[in-house]
Amino acid sequence: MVGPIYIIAIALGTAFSLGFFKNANRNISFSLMFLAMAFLTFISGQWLYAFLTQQQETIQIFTAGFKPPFSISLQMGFHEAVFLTMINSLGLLSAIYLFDHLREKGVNMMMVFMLLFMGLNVVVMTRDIFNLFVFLEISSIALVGLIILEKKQDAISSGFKYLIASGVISGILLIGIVATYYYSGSLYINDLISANLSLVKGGSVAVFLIMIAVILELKPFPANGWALDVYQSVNAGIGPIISGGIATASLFILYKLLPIGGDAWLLPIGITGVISFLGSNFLGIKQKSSNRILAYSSISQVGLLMIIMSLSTSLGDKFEFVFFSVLISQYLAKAGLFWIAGIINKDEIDDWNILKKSPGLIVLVGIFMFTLLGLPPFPAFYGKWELIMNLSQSGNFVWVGIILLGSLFEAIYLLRWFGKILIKQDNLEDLKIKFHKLIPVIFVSFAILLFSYLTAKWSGLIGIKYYIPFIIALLIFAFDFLPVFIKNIAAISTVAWYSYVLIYQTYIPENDILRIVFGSIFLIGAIIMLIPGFTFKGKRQGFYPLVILMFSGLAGLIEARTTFQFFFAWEIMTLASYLLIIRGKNAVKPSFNYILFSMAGAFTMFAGFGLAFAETGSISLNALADVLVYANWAYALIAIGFLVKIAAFGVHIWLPSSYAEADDDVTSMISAILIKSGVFGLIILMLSMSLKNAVSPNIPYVLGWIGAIGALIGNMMAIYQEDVKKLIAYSSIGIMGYILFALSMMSHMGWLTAFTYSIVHFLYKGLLFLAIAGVIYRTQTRNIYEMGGLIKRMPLSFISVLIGIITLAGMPPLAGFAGKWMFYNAVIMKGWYLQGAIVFFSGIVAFLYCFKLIHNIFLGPLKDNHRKLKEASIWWLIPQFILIIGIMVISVYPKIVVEPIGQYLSMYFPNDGLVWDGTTASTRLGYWDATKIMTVFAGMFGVLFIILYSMSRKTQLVEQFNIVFQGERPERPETTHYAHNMYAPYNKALGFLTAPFITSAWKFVYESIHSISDQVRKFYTGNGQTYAMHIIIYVVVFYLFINGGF
Amino acid sequence: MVKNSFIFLVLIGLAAILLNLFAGFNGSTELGTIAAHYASKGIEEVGSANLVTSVVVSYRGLDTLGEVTILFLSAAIIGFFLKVDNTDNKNRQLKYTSEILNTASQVLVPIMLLFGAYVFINGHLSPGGGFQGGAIIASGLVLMFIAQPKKEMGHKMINIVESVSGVSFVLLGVAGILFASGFLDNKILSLGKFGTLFSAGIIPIIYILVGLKVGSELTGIALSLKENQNEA
Amino acid sequence: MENITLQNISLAIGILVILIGLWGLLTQKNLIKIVIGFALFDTGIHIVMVSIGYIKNRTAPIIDSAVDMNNASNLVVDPIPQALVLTAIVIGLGITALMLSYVLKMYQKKKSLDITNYKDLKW
Amino acid sequence: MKILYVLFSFFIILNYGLLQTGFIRRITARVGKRIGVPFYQPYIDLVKNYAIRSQFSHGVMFYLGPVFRLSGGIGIFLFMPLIYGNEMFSNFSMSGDLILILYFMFIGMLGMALGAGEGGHPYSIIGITRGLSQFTTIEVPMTLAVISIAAQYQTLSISEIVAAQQGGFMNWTIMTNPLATAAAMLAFLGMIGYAPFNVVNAPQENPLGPPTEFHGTFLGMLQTNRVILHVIESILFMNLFFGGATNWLALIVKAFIIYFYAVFIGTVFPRFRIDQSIKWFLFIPTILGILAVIFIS
Repeated sequence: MVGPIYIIAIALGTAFSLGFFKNANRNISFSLMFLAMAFLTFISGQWLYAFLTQQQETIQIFTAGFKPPFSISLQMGFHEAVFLTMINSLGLLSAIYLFDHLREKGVNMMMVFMLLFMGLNVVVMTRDIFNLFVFLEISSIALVGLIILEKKQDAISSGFKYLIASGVISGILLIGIVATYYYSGSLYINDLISANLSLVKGGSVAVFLIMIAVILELKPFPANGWALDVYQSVNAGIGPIISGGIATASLFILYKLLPIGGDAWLLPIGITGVISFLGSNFLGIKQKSSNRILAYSSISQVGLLMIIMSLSTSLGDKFEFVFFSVLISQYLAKAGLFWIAGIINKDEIDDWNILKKSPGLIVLVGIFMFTLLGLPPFPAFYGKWELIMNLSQSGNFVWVGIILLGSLFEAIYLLRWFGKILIKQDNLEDLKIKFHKLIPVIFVSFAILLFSYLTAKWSGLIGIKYYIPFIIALLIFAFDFLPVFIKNIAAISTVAWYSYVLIYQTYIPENDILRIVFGSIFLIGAIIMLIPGFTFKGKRQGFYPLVILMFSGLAGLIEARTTFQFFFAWEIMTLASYLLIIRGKNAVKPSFNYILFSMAGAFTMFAGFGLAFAETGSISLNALADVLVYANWAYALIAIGFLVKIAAFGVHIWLPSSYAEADDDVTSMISAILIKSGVFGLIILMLSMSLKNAVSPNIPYVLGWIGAIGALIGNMMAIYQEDVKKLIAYSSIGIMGYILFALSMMSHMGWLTAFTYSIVHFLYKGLLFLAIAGVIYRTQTRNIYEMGGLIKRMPLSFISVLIGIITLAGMPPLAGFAGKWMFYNAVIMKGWYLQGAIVFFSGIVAFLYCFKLIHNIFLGPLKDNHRKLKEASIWWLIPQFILIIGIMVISVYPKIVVEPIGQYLSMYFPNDGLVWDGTTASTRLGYWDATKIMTVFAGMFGVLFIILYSMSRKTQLVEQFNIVFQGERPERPETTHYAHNMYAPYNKALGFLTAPFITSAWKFVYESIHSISDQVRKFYTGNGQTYAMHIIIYVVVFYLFINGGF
Repeated sequence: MVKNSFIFLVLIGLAAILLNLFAGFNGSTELGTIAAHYASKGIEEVGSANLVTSVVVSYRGLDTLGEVTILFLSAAIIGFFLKVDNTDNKNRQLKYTSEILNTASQVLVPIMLLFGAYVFINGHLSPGGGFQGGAIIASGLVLMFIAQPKKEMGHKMINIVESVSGVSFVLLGVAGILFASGFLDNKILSLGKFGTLFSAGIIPIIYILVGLKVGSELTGIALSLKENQNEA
Repeated sequence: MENITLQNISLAIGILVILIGLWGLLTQKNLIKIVIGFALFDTGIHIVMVSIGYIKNRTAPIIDSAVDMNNASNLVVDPIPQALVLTAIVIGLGITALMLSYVLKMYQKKKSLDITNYKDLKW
Repeated sequence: MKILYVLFSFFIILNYGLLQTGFIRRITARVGKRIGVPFYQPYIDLVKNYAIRSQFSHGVMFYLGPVFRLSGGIGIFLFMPLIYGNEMFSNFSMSGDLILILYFMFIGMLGMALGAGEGGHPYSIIGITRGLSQFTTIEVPMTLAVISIAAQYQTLSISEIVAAQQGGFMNWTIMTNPLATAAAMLAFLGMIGYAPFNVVNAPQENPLGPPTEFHGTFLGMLQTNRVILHVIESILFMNLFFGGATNWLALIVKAFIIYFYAVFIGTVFPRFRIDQSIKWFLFIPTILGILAVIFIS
């Protein structure tokens, strides 16, 4: 194998000899440099390979033919190999990326580029502290050179700031080194470690100076203004070198020198990391410039890595996994984002929607951002999981909180940015992409995918089958050029196969009712909701992979056996649904709310799982039952995550606009199916925790009230909506309120109600949304007052909506009544009379918007411009009628569904169940015979209809204009048509109930965070002196913090 | 002034830290083990009378390589940064320099160059060495620039010297791996008779290279600065 | 009066120069003066380094007629800090030169030497 | 067999309803210093309306509307036990309990609303929205009262509630749970729909409201429904709060008194606007209902 020493020889030799080519052809000199970089990469790569495959020993390389400590020695071990490979391959890719710049700027810059990486290599390898100083200087000076690659004014001034700052820092480091030499008599790092200077009086200070200098090299918040300015001003090709190369090397220096400081330094470093992570993410919120955002983000990531490093002892053998998964993913993703920023070459993130021109790049940006955010399936996810679990196990709940909060801030700015990319805008100038700039980006993205797979395997947390959906999604993505029709068939058949395997083969034999019910809602529902996809023309790029991912996430929830698998599936599902929603026309802002709330909820859930793990030490879902001490906290935290998903009162504000703006069939998917995931989660949680007495009964009580109020507010809001989709969305909030209420009763009847509601709501909500979607598809408007009289044009849709609202309103004889009836029984048995009354009132309120829905769309006068409308497309109608059949079956013969659920529940709630006698269901309070009622009703109805029809048969149909168009202006219906601002008197009486106080409260929180961040960041004055000042203050304060005085 | 007094306070704090740093300092009386090793074994191991030289060039040769590289870097960056194209070269106006300076420089410059060469050739025997010698040479050239501002001088020559010396330095190092026990190993040549010019292995050669390199690099820097000089 | 040795004095001077340099670096508005401040700061560090290596009444680490090569380890001062300071000086030189060229360029662009005029990027 | 009994009792209820309506119209006329119609006027109207052939319709829902409406009314009748302890006259009450009755009321509302909506007349909807708005708030005290008595008797079956009230005047709900009764009786005013809560169909203000879209047989059906509904609602309240009835006589007397109380109030009070009546129902009756619930729990 080629000795590592040749890295130095080759790099230096090339750099020096480049001088010969000053006036020769620059392609030659470039290719020379490129070859050298490639060779460096090769050397480090082969060492890494050796360490990974054959048990290569760590080796020492001596220079000048003397053994250390008398001469300088280098070391090549596993960690060195990893870091060198990262750094050198980054160098190679950067060389490709910067090809045109370097060529244009000439040989000098190539030398500088070369030497930068040479310096970093030696910094990683050397075991002599002064030598380390020298080569650190080399790379930072080289960076000074690269900063002015393009001689822009701001680049020059920020380069000067950088010179001052790094000068001061290296001065401090130098003093430290000399003093260390004085106290230990050696410069060989191993000697310094064994000398443990911390005991000597001055020696401890010397160590302090070295450590603080290294920490300052890592640009800790707040002593990092200079670094930020550099990041912002440099050419985008240099950014990765700073964040991926220099920062990585500096991390390794810290790792290498940490033993000198000893364990006493772990805590300070951890705290520095926490401050950096939280601080820079917080200040990132307000940023507008893409490079600066990336700067804040990479500094925060370094902070995170410092935290991990400080936990090295407590993480034990997990340390390497956590550290490298986070480090490598941030290194890859940052590089990719910086490079894309360079390709776009627009500093303001508002201008990034130019990417609309090339969807491929958008996908890449997505991959990179979600990698940064540590979302599954990307590597950092596993690392963060282990980190949080470990932190909570060692009882550092504060740190957990801070880390999650910081991650939330990061999510805010990264996802807002992502949203800005997708904002629609006409007359974008088109974007010309140089191919050589594209190569590294693509390479990096593939590296991420590969590495995610490797980490997944390495973590051993999830089985390989969790990756099947991703493979399918990738396949469909690969065949994205096919027309919708084929892809739709593919998607449907995939889901069908999966549901066959999951439900029919797995759970029906196990007779696991809970999973059968929700599995069928998720997957069979998916099949039904995919059918309308056939109406769409064209390709519908990127739709189907996301759909597959979303439903696989849902299936994953069903299958999950450990909290990790559950959380994994949960995040997948959330992410995919977010991306599906954001595809809508004006969906950017709503989907941002959605993902923000979901992330916050996911993080609290995360913390809750951490708590559970801290107590039980197991990540199995069943282990939740054993949580006793932290029970209340864990329960509440986890529950919040689910409450967000079901849009419980207080965290409901994301739902209406997201539903309204999503594509029509997406809306029916998420409203009928996705929202049930929260219900499923709550059921799992309550089954495992609430049944034990560890959880105080107050929490379900509070949940009950939340549910009741949610039901009332949701329905109240619904009746005032003019946007038909919003109307149904608000009604969803109401129904979810019922379900939450029913669940929190923690009684047999209550849960039976919840299950029944979940099924029935799935049926009629899907039905309504599909029918409405069909109508919108034809009328091209969502304003309810611009429709009317459509019963003449689309009778079939009318029938669906009629059945839908009868079920929704819970009128006998249809299935909705079953829910209502059980509800009464449950409430009276439980004794929650007042909450119950509220829920019933809201149930009656529902009647108002039901009527508004059906009347304003289908009855009343037909609008002029709708005279020629056709019935909705068959692809919209088929699923509707499937659902109608479902409703009818349950209405006539509810027993088949309700009885097994009852048996299942009586395992947990043996008392006060439902007793079946033939078709009559009875509790100790009342009884109800759906079948008889249906027959009686049908008979009577038929008789009366026949009478009426026979009596007035030969009638002629009255056209609309046979009666007057009283007081209506067809062209401006909202002015006079009663359908606009329907229920005005109701609003006059009860409007105060629907004041948007929750929304404004959240708005206030959000905006205050922003303004605070805006104020805080003002201390980055942009003056180089101030930054140097910050550094010295940082040193002094840190000294005070460590020694508690001078 | 509030700001300055605050800065003053902070510096006081820093001073306190530094005082703590040397609290345990009471002029050392004995050499540390490593230093002692250098002092006693230095002769037969490296064979250079000037121990500092043996440390700089041999024991810690990698550092030296590094610092040469740093100078090289700065020269390259400055050369790139301050490159002047002929357009703004036209309207340069430079002050007239005095007769005395001109005459003196004509006398002095050759001597300085010669002295510089002497200093780095004898680096292993007497005080001095590559850096010192190179600095002297460079200052000689700087004197020439000052004396005759109008005189144009191309970078080509400088670059060639730089590169040649640098590359051969590296090659010598590699030769160390091939013919002796490690990178930059001194013993590829025999140590020779102690105290003579041709002794101490490759140290004199390296020092000559370093001298040339440092000289040319410093000159290059000075030259680039000079070309930007404009007293209009 | 005993402990006021040569090293201590030079060390104190070194620290003083460091502080003076920093003061200049932090308070002066003129770019050139800032660079000078930095140079002072560097020099101070070098003084400290040298004074650490010094040992009372010993001679330079050069084996010649004055130094018996067999007893060298008891006659000469520590060569290592001198070697280090050599490197350090060169590095400082490089950085200073870079700073000056930056100042030159900044002046050419904005015709101003006041650092407060160079807050192009902030926050 | 069951069917026959049901039809028989339906016949009784229908005739009684018609007579009652006639008498009430006469009484109200007298209060208004008018002569008023003869008590058999409703029969005449009914026959006439069923006899008239309507020559036009507005579409399917125009047919279904009245059918819904009437089947809602008759539905309540069908699931309502009439005579306590008498298998013959307890209809189909074995197939559904109080909840069913409460929710059956919606069907009638919906039918009316749909039918009128199909009429396509912009104004017909005004009356409907008014009706719905008011109806929701009527339900609040009603629901509270029902919960209260259900909790009191621990059952939802009407027959059992009646059974629990047997054995004398003191066992009636009005005595054992006066608050619930008060709340419910105030809600009853709204259900029957005389003043002050009759702005809903408001015969005077918007003469183009729902009823006028229907005529002939349609109108006949609606009238039939109205007649039955009033009686049945009185009977429901009788069962819930006034000890039910053990024979037809008691039933008729009690029902008439309960109904007359609504009429009485209706004739002496002016009319509320919708938002006023909403506020009213959500104020005093609701408070009474909440108190009733609290006292029970």
